[in-house]
Amino acid sequence: MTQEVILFLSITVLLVPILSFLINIFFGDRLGKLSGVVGTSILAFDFLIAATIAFNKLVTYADLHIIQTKFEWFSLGSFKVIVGYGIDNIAAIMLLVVTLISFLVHLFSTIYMDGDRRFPKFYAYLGLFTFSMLGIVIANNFLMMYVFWELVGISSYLLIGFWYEKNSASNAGKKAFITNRIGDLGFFIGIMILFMTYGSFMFEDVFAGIASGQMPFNNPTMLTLAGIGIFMGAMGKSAQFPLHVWLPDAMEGPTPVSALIHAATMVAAGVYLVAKVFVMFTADALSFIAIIGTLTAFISATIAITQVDFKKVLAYSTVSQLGFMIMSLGTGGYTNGFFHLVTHAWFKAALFLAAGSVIHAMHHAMHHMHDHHSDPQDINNMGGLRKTMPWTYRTFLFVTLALAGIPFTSGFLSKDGILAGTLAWANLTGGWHWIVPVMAFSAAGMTAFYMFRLTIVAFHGEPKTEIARHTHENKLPIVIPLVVLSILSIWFFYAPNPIDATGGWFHKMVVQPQSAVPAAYQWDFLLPENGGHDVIQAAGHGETAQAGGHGYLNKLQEESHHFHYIAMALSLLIAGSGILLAFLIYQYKYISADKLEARFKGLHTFSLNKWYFDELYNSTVIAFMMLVSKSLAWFDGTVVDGIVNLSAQVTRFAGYITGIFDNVVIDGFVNLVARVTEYSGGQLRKLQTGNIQSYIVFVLAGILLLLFFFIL
Amino acid sequence: MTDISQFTGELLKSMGLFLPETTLIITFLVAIMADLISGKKHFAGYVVMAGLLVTAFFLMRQTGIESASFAGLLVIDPFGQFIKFIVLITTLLVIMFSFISKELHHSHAKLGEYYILMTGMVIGMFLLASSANLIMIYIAIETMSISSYILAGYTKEVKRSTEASLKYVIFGAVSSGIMLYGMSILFGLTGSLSLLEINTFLMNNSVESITLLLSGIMILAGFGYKISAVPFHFWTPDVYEGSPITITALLSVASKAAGFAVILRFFKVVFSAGLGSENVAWSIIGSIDWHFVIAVLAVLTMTLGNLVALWQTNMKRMLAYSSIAHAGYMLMAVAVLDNTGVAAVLIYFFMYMIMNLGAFLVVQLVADKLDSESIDIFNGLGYRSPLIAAVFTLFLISLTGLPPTAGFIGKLYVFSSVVNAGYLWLAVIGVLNSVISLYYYVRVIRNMYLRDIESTQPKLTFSVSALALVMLLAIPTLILGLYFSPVIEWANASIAIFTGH
Amino acid sequence: MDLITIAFYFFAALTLGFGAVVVLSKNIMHAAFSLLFTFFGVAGLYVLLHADFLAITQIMIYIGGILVLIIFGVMLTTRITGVDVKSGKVGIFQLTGAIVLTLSIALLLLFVYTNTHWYQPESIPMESTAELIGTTLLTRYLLAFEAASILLLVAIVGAAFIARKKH
Amino acid sequence: MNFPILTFITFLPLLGMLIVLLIPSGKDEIGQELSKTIIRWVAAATTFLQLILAFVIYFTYNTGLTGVNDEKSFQFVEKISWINAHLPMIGDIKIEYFLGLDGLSVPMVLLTAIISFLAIFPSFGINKAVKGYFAMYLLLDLGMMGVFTALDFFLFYIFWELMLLPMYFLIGIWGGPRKEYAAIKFFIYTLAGSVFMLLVMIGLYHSTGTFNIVEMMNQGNFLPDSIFGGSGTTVRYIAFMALFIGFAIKVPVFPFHTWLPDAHVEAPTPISVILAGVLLKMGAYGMIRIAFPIFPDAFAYFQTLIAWIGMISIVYGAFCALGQHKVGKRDFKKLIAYSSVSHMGLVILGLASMRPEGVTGAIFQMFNHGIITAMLFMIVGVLYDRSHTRGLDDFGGLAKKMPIYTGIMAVAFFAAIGLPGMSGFISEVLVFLGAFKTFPILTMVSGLSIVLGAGYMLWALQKIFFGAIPVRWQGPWDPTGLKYKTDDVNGLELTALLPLAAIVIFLGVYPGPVLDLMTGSVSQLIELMKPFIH
Amino acid sequence: MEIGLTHYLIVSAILFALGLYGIVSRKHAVMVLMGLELILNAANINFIAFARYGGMNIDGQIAAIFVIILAAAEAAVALAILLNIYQHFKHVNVDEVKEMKE
Repeated sequence: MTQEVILFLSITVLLVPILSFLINIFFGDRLGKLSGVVGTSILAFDFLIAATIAFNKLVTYADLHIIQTKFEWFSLGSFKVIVGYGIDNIAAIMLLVVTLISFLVHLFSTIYMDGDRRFPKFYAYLGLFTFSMLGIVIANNFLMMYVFWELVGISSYLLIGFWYEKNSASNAGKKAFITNRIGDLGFFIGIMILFMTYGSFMFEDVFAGIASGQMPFNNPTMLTLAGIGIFMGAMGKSAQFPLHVWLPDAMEGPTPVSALIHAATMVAAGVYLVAKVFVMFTADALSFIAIIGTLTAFISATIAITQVDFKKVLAYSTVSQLGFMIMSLGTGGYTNGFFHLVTHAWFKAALFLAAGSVIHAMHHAMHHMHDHHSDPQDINNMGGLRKTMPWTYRTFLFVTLALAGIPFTSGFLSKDGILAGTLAWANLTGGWHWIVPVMAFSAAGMTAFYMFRLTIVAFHGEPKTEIARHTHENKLPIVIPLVVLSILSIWFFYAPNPIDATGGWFHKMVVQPQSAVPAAYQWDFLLPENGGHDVIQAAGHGETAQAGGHGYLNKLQEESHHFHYIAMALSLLIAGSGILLAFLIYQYKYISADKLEARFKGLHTFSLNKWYFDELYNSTVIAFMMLVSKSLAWFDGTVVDGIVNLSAQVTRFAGYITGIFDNVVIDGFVNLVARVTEYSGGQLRKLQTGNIQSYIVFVLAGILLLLFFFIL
Repeated sequence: MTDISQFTGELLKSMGLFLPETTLIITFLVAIMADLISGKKHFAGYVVMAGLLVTAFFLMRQTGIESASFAGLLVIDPFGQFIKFIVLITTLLVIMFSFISKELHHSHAKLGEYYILMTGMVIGMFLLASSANLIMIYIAIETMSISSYILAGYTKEVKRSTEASLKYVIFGAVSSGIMLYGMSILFGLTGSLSLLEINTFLMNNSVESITLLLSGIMILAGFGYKISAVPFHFWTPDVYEGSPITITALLSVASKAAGFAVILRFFKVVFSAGLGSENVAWSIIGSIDWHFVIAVLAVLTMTLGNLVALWQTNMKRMLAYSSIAHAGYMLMAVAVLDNTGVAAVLIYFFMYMIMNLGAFLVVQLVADKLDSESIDIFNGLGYRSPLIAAVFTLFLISLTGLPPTAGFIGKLYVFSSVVNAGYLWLAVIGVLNSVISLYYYVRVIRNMYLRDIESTQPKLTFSVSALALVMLLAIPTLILGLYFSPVIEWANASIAIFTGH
Repeated sequence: MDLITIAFYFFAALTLGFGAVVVLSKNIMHAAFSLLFTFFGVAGLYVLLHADFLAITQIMIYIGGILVLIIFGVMLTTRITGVDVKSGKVGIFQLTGAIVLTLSIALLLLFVYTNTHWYQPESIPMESTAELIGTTLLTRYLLAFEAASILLLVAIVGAAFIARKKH
Repeated sequence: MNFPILTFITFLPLLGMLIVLLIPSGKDEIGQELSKTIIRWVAAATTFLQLILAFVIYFTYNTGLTGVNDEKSFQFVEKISWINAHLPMIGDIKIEYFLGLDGLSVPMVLLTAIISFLAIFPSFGINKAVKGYFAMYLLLDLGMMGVFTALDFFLFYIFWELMLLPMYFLIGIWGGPRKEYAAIKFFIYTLAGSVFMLLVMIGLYHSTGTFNIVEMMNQGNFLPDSIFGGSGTTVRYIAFMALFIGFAIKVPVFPFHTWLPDAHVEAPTPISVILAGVLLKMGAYGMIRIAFPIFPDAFAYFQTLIAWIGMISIVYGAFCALGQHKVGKRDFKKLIAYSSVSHMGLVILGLASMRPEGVTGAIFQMFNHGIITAMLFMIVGVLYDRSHTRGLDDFGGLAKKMPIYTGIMAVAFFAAIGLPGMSGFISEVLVFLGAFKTFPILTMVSGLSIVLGAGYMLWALQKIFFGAIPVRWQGPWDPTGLKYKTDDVNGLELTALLPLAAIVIFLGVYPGPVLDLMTGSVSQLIELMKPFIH
Repeated sequence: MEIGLTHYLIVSAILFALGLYGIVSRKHAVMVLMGLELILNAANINFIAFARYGGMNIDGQIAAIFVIILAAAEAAVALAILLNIYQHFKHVNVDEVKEMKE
């Protein structure tokens, strides 16, 4: 299959979902139920195309860095806006991830969303989302990336606020969109800095420009700033530390939406962007990214521990895992980061779909029991679902293991790789950098703890409420996606050796590109090993990259290889103790949760209220914005216009004293000058006393004044 | 002793040049006779109209002549001719207004004296427009004033009218008294009454500037009274409100035109050392900066006229103040004291004549129909008589000076001459004044259209002759706004003020 | 002092004295009559200024014509029966304004008159000016003469019209 | 081009107006109704013809020619000497009837034709003094078209002032409760600005001897000792500032904008559409046609100040719009008015940057803002016709009741936020990219408007379309007796809204057709300004 | 000392001032007319004085003649109007005749 055919296919893979969007928007009402089938089949077809592209790229064109093309979107006379699209290894893999999960979610929603009044609209919005996500995947320039970035934002707004009757849903949608927009603002500023210096949006031109040593405003800190700006876009989308507040609220949307968007694809877009432009980040930018990633991972892990809502726990776990991926990229673990992204996509989607099936079951049970007020998502109402929903339980258990990072699962491979990477990174950089691995390991431990807390409380033990007792397994279209995704979480798909992933095809395919930033501003340990055989895969020029063998790219890889086993032992130990703790507290109740809660009262409420971030933001940033806008609007309404009304009062007061007004119909005259003229006119008219002799006196006075005026 | 035969030859030549005025005098006398013999109300009016038309004919034949006559008392030149045409046209129109004015019908059986006195006034204006001798100016102003005192008080039975004439007579007499005293001082200084000789005297020997300034300002008081410039304007609002509306129209245009003519001639002939009339700028002799004096007068007149007009509730009084403001705009052009200024005054005057007479005519028609002159009677006029309202809007917009109308061209030329002479501060004040003026003109439009929309009151219908007269004035206001080169060419041709060299 | 200066001071005193009476006296009739003497004073001054024809015209027209007119005006417009023949003064504000203004104008004029050197070429006075006036009137000032006649006609027509009772 | 297309497109409305005035208003009920419909259709036909002419111009316009400051490369030129009197005494006068188009004015002519044709449909709702309304409407159209086609300063000034009076009547007679105040405020503000423009025009006339804008542009024509001769003199700076303020009042920019919210709130819907759609562009167009090219040195001197004004307008407008839901009676039109202030501030920033992308972005933003705001106001009009209130609190949950309407509204709202796929995005991006090079910090601060824009637009969207339907509109009959027809958008409104939505989306995806129009002229303008900008 | 031009000018100045004062300070309309006559006489004295001392040209005297004529005409018309006012207001006090004012 020639390159042209691949490029043609990649355009079709992009446009096919738009077809589903258009069909469902315009003919949705007529299709009704059928729109689900149409949507799912379109997505299946799309997945097939994506598979062929991925297969061809990874196999026949493995050595070619990127197959890409560019075309002119519009021209401004002297300057042409060039955009384009291309497939490189990580794009190919992402294509697979996005299309497969989207297809599975489409399948899942045929049942889950069944009976909803705006069923066709839901599929339309899913189609729009997939289209914009694929746009991000195949874009090879900043402008198109930004365009689809915003389109993804708007489709997530539409999907979160799908049940807009509920005010909380549309508020959540609005909150998501605005937080994303703040991130996009940073992203756009980053693009502006780069465009201004390198005059083009194309990645290859920008990277070539950086490689040639040309700095924005010719000082390197501006390149770091541009990097951080671009990263802000990722922070917005992937819900990193300061901008993470919208993801938990996004749970207002239907669960398949959460599964597709807020677990696997959209949130991963941020990580994908960082991976795509990894070569432009300077050392400081990378360490900034690392810190943000670690903080996110740690904070959201602590919050996830105390959540009671089934989906909220998963949401915070997603934020935490994203923190892991960003941290890994920040600490130079490019391949591990991306690897974790892919593996996380599968099992997190599975977790959410499982949650969906549980909630769906709870709904049916509540309908059955005519109890409409209890919350189907609250885990305290569940329990004992192991017996009533066997298949959901089994898949849920397996993917929880993967998430916790237990061997023989893909999660273990990727998380272990990251942890090893952080240890190596900290070792090489030293000093305060050790915080990162400490936080990483404790976050990993907490992940294991809260996942198993969830499984035990929800599935094990006796059903806590009648509703839980009446739940029963769902139909096939819900169970199949669960099974497929859990299978994909087996380690076997990524590397033969369950312990060490470096041998697998994944690590061969996803090779860390050589950073374009001049050596002076890079981490030295990321510099290519001049000793070892030259494996550099120069960014962007498409030279062939020799299959890895066991040569290390740079000192960091060498170091992380040393730390591999230590990291593995440590992570197993911590994960195991996390799981043990969870069983002790919830399964066998040796340590009563309430006493623990009481002892760490402060910490517990602090974590329960999501570290008061929402309140913090509301009281600071949003309150400040509202205050400024209210005062400016008041200022404009009263002061700028008010100069008129204010002075009108003053002059009217003076006016009334000096005599009855002419019935000035347009009283509030428009500006100060107008009022002054009106007022002075009032004074001048009093000269006209009507008495002829006073006239003559004034004339004589006039003559004298003129005379003196000109004599002196 | 001048030799008698040489004198008679010169007299005959002068008489030849005096033809328009002679026809006027004949019409004056014939009108008196006609009024005695005929019974009809307006017979004298028709006679006078005929007389005026004949005068126009003779005036036409005088184009291009530039010479002194009657031993320097009178000067026949294109400038005088232009002003005389304006006076003629205004008087003809005012006579037509009087035919359809209800106000005059109520007052008297026969309007004989009305038309006779109007002819007297026209004679006075003609003389003033072309007199080049101090005493001749005084006599011309007196003729004009006396006839207008009486015309102002013509509707005797109306209290307001008599009060107007009393104020007018006292104010007029005092002003001309002061002017005369100023003239006597100037005569003392230069030893001659003729403007040309005064000029030659001032050119050759230097004179105390204080005395010259004193006499100049006192004379300016007399002229200022005629064009109602501030601070000599006090009579205008009361007299315009009191006297019949046709006379107000006549006063606001014709007597102002004569006033401006004498000011321009006085300053050009007496104070400018310009050799001929070809070079544009007049170099002013003597140490007094007359530019600044007139500029101050212009600013005072414009600003007071516009500011006080904001407060008026009576339509005639508002138009009085608006005419003061327009006098101010024209004074701006006079203050520049050069050829472009003169041209600007002439052009502005022609446009002012059309739009001002149009506005007065509409007010007359509406006031006659609704028996009141307050601004509020115009409420809902837009819907009660669409044509008259539309035409009145056109006149008001033209008075404000908005583009597609003649008023804009007038203002354009005045500002152009002021800017060209470098008086930017004066132009800015003028421009601000026209923004202020927008407010009280648009207030009338607002009453007409924005009030009492689709009003239920009965539709107002006007006689065909009234409508024809209105259109006669409305069409040029619009046409001249777009195609105005004939007026400019005529104005340019009549720049030449005879300075006797 | 020779005769001329005495005569000058006599006539000047006459004019100014009676002029003050005209202006200041309460009774309108006293004012009217004192106006007579003022005009006489002025006529006298004319004679001293070798304007003999002028003096006669002054006496004939001013005293004969205008003064009579004014007296008629006074009598017609004040009710004989009413005691109030006097003419009251105007408000204080206006009065003070008037005094201040007139004094300042007077001072200004005096200042101006005293220190401007006027156009005074040497020339010998002529005896009778009547003949010279006559000829110039009808030669150089012919037009002014005729214009004055028209003015008088207009004045007569106007005054007659205004004064006529409604018929 | 022998067929005088520009004279036709400009004076067609005059013809339409005369026809409208001549149509007798019927005697009885049916007669009046009949005459009203005839008047409406005559007006529609005139503006439709105008639209066809605009498209003919669009298709025959040759994008190669530049035209900003060399007369030969202007297109559709019609030049007849109008007043040409040789006056020896006062200096001769030369005014030409000079019409022509170049890259800067073709998009504006197109926009005017589209907007004035589409604004006819909401005008069918007016039935008070219909003849007067459409006469004034067509006169306004004449004024607007004239401004964009005139190249003689005198002719430009006549058209500029010509549209003042009809606008005064349109707001004053058919407006809302405080219409008189809004109308007189509009009139005084604009006149005050344009009056200084008159002085500068006269000054320019005296220093170059002609009213021809194009000739005024090259310094060669300035007479040596004339008022505005030379470069960098304070008099030139004052003149530039006078012109800039005159045009800034129309744009409107921060300190002079207080008339816009009043005018918009009080004006009837179709007039708000025209006011926002076209009138605001005349200010910006005036700047690029007259103020900048004739006084390039003054522009360079004030460049940072203009950028600052642009930035302040953007942020101030956005904050005021955001503040609407706290202050005042939360009027929907006031919110859109303030958003217009913010969007037009973007245009000013783009022009201030004087870079290819910046200026092209600014002109494209003028075009897009015209279309998008016209759509927004029509949407408000649709709501207002049904419920006679514009307060945002009176609505809710309309998405369920009016699905098609919600669809169109979504396109308009997202375009206003500057969502990719809509034309607003491209012009916003271009302006920011252009402005970033010359004013990096200012552009970053202006970027805030993207976030705030999302804030107030989504808030308004949610207030009207999502959430629960307020009790008041629950039933078919609302208790206050006001029949709240919640039937979806009817045919008439659709014919107005759909074309606009189509333009917005089409230009969003492929902006080529409109962008290519202006690129030639923009580069010429920048070439003209480059030597002065350090 | 010998009577010169300035003496006459002083007399005319004083007379002029008296006339002005007369006009402005008295209520009775006829009084105003008298004041007016004084002003005109002052002007005449000026004219004739300048004629005599300014090179004996006759113009001054002719001007004086015309002033006298015009004064007569003016007085006639003023008195006619005064009568008219008297019929309406039954008095001629100038400061009470102010129906029309702002």
